[in-house]
Amino acid sequence: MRASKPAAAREPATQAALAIDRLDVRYGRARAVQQASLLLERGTLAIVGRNGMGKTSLCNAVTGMVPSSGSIRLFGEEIRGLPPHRIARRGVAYVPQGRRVWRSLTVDEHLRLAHRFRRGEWTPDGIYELFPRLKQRRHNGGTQLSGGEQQMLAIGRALLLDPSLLLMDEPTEGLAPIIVEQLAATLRSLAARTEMAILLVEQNLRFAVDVADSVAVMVNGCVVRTMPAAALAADRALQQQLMGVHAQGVGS
Amino acid sequence: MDSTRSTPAAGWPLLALHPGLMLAALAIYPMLANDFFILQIGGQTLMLGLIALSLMLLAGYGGMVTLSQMTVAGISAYMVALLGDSHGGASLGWPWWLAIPAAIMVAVIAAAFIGALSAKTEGIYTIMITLAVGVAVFYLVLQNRVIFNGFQGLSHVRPPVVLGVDWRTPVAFYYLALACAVAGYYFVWRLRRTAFGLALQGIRDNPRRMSALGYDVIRHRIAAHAMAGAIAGVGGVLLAWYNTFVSPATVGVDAMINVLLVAVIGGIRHPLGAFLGAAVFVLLQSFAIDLIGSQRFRLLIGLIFLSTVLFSQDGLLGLWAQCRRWWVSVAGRRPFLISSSELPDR
Amino acid sequence: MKWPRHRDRAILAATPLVVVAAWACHHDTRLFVAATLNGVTLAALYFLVASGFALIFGLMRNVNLAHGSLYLLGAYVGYTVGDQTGSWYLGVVAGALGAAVLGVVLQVSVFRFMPGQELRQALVTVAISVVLADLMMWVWGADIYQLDPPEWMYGSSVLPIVQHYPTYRLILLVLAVAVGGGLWLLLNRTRIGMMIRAGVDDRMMLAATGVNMQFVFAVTFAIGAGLAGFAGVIGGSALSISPGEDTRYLLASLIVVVVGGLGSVAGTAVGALLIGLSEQYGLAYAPTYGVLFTFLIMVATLFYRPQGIFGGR
Amino acid sequence: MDGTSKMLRRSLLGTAILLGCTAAASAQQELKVGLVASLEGAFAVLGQDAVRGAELALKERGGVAGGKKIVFVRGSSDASPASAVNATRKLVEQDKVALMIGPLSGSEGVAVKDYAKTQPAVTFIDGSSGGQETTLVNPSPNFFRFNLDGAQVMAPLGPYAFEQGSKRVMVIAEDYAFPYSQVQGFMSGFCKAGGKVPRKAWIPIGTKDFSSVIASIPNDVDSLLVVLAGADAVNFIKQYDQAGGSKKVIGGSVMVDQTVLSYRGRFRSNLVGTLSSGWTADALETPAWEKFVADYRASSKEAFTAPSYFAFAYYNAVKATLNALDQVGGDLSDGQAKFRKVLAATQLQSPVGLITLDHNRQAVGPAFITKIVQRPDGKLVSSVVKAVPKIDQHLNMSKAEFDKMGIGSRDVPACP
Repeated sequence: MRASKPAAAREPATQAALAIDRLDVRYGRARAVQQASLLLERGTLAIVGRNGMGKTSLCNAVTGMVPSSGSIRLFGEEIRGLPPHRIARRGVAYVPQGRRVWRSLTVDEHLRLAHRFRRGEWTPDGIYELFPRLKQRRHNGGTQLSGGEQQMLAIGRALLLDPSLLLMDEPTEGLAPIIVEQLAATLRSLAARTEMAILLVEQNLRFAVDVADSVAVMVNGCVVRTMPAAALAADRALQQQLMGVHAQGVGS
Repeated sequence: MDSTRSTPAAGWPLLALHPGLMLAALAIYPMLANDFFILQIGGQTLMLGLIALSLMLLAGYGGMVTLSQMTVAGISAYMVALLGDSHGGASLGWPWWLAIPAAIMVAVIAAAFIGALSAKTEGIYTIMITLAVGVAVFYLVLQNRVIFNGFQGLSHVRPPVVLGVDWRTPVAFYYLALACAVAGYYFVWRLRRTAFGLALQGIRDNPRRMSALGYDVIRHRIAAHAMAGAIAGVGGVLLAWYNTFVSPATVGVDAMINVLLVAVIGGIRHPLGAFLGAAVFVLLQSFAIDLIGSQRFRLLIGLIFLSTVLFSQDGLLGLWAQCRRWWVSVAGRRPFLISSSELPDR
Repeated sequence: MKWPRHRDRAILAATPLVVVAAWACHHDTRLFVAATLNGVTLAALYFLVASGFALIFGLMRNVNLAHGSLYLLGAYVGYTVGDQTGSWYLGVVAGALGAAVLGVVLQVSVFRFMPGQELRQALVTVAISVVLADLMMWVWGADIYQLDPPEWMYGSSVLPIVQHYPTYRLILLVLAVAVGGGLWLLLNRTRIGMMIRAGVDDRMMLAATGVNMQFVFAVTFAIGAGLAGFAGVIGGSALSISPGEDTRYLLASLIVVVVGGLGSVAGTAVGALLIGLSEQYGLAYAPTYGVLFTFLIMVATLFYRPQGIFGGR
Repeated sequence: MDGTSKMLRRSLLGTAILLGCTAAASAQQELKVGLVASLEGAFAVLGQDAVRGAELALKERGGVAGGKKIVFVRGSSDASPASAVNATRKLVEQDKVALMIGPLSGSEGVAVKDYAKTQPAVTFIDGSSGGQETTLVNPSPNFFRFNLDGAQVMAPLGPYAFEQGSKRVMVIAEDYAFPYSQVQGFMSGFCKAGGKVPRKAWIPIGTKDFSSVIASIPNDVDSLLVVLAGADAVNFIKQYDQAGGSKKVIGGSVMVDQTVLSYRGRFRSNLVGTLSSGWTADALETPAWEKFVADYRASSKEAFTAPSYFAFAYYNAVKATLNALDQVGGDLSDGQAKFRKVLAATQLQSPVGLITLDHNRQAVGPAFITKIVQRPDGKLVSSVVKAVPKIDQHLNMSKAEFDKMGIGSRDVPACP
């Protein structure tokens, strides 16, 4: 399966928002990501795959949290090897799996802390406008929030970096269906409203297809194919073959 | 680390010694050395190495870096003085064949108790709790006069005359210590491949997984403490005989840290490291005053310890292994006279 | 809900203590009040030293076993500067600065290269403490130094019941409260404090939000080490400065933060109070074995509540 | 040549080189004398002064005694008995010294004396350790001590303090053998004179904060007997001063030593008038003492205002040793028998007066009741109140009477 790499990734376009080429991530002797290549020109790209396929490791490599080898280019500039804060200051914002809000900071403090390094169109007030719920809870600690509120906070924190690339790792995990719907709407409107490219790691295929323009499939640390989201949505056999999922299949 | 850049020496691999040859060298050593080198350097190295070996077992196999191994040894030393003959405290005057095993038993129980106290903790917490236990024991023997004779401690602790041999004469003491050291070494070395040893190393690497696999992590740790306690206990008996007394300074903070210095300088992945570290420590302690004229022994040993921790992955043995790898890669040949068993396990 | 069981246990433990305290108070009120005051003021000194230790541990998971050396270095530098300039205040500033600079140097030149290797860091700090102890002995010898605080702090104040009480010890208490308050303000009301708290919770996310963690680490180390140096000068003026004090205050800090809960400022205060009081009650009522109390408290705490009284998981 | 035999040869060669290095290469006219003092740890400052004293005694003779050039080989302890024995053992067995001088502190002395029994060929001369039992219990025939023990020096003080109006005294002392002896020396005469000691506070070693001990001082005592040394003494006096304490302080011998007195700080003024008793006094106005002090101060830039007890004791030990060497013409043959006989019969004219040895080779000599005074130049020194020319190890009691009291401890003697 490893052979079918997207041809475009081999010669990355300089203006692509994110171009990953032959990326390796190792933990000791174990290889979490193997020779993964990926291209995100603009818009929203979803990476789908089962647990343990290296999706989170890929995110960690892009944000600089784990060492990697290969190449990661952001609008043509190499960012692999930079420390995480430098990558963040270049406009890569991260909404991690499990939200990872700071438990001893209030909502307001989260936003003030993030709104420091890249001042663009987003301000804390703008975030409160986007998520009115957060404004009500602005003096609450990070862990006093519900899952959905934490997700809003994590997104708000990321947006305040005025990102040119937003990385989201499993944003729907543990959220109620109604909240997932709202989240999808929010992401779609964000993508439409801003120049920002979004890389979305998701196990929930329906959500991924719903939000993303195209979908990349990751198996055993390797990106095996990329296709338009609509193509995956239409092909249930492929869904089952690639993902081995039944319950979460689109249209189930 | 400059040594890795020196020109390759033809005799380099010879630095690796065959176990049999090493044992032979240790056995004929008293014929070549004077009393001072036999007792204070040789005997003390083996004795201190034995106590450091108990730390190596815990830290190297079990991942538990404790500071209380000197405390366990000290408890055994106090016990052999109290149960057997000594001056100053409430000694019971038991015969040696009863006093010695009983002293070691008490040390094992104490070690198991410390193990039970610290088994739930990990890493740095283990260091802290064992430090606290050790200092508590120090203050106990310091403050109690009726039994432990306070600051003065117990004196006239002498090994028995058995088989017509006075075991405190330098040569006899050396061979006694050597026998204990070899036994301890062999035990620890063999332990690595036993079911228990493997489980212990598994717990070191991933306690959660071992627990999920059905291993009782706490019990394994306590058992390791008990085994290490037996080794340290034997070392403690030798320590009491070597000094012919035991006092609170024997179990003080400096002494506790010294064991850690010895084990880490030598390398905690292989039982050889404990004795190597002890040899370096004892030689430096004895000759620092001649070497650097002044009294900067602590500075010297501290710097050696610091560079060991900073630059070597595993003490002198680790450095040796690094150099050997370098030599192999540069000279492109396998060193001879080395059995894989004696290299640091990594 | 485990609370009722805890409460029962707490009451069970507290009852004999209250009875003993009541007896002690009745037996010799002056002694009891004086010992309590002594315990509280000693706790103030312990809090000053241990708060820096707790701060550094909380953010960096670095058990800085050279913390006592920073205390002693601050004391020596403070003494030397105070002696040369004749100003105690300058000595305090110099001691705090000296320790802070050393702390930053250690962080930037050593600890930066071993992130996440807690045990190795602990070993390195043991080595550093051994080396520093001997270096300081080299420079300052084994003499006993003592700083004299300004005239108005010396002497005794008149308090009810205990009559005369050393003014300086009361100042110690004020200083500890001020430092505690200052730390609270720093952590809760400043941007760097916000970063430190965020870093304690999740430092990778802080970095991913664009914060240079090495900078935050260096600042934290500077504050923590500076507090140790500050405490060194303050403690060196209350008691004396001599070799061996490094180990004493390292042990005190360790016990205080382990009992109180690693990395929590409030826990550090409680731990310091517990240890200071037990030490002084021990000295007043059970001099022979009183010195064991603190260690028994620590062992018991670690056994029943390894995360400390205030420690969360 | 195969690897094994090559290696064997190398290791044998290495061993030979090692042994070659360790073999003593002594010149004909040199005599090596071991000198152990505490040069590490908390006692280092005292150990350094001890070495000054020893070197002064050697310098006075131009470094020669008994026709031989005397060379000191130094050893250092950290004041723990184990390190003292290790240092001594190295000097005896490795450096092959013929005579040993040292160690510095009480528990070291006991341990070194026990070691001395295993080395009958070497003569041991105590440095400054003042433990009572060193020469009283199981003495070693090759161990000599030219300084009084801790109880001896304090013996004259008890009755004197009682005469001066101290009727009820509280003891504040560190919790180990040396302070026990000091307290015993004081109390033996004090209790006999009718004094009372209602309370003894034995302070754990290492205590720095004495405030709760100070708070526990009963109102009905009129004086404190304080036996603390070095940093602890400084801390205690300062804290007592700050707590507004006003009772008379009687000091142990090490309490009013120059190591404490030369310390600068405000509390100094409180020390003025403190009674004590010791081996010597700074302001002893005899020509011999004044010459000794002058020589001492000229010997080193780091020297104290007046020699500490440790410098004085080491000086005496070395001086007695060199005297004896001169008398036997450097003859150490026959297991040093002749030398030891002369040494045991020594009539040492020390800077403070005549010191002789008893049958246990323990010093019998003078002690001085002293009082701290401030000199015009602001320095604090101990001045002589009363000299007692001769005190033996039974505190000038009969052996039976002394044995009835026993060796000093927490509870011995007692007169509440």
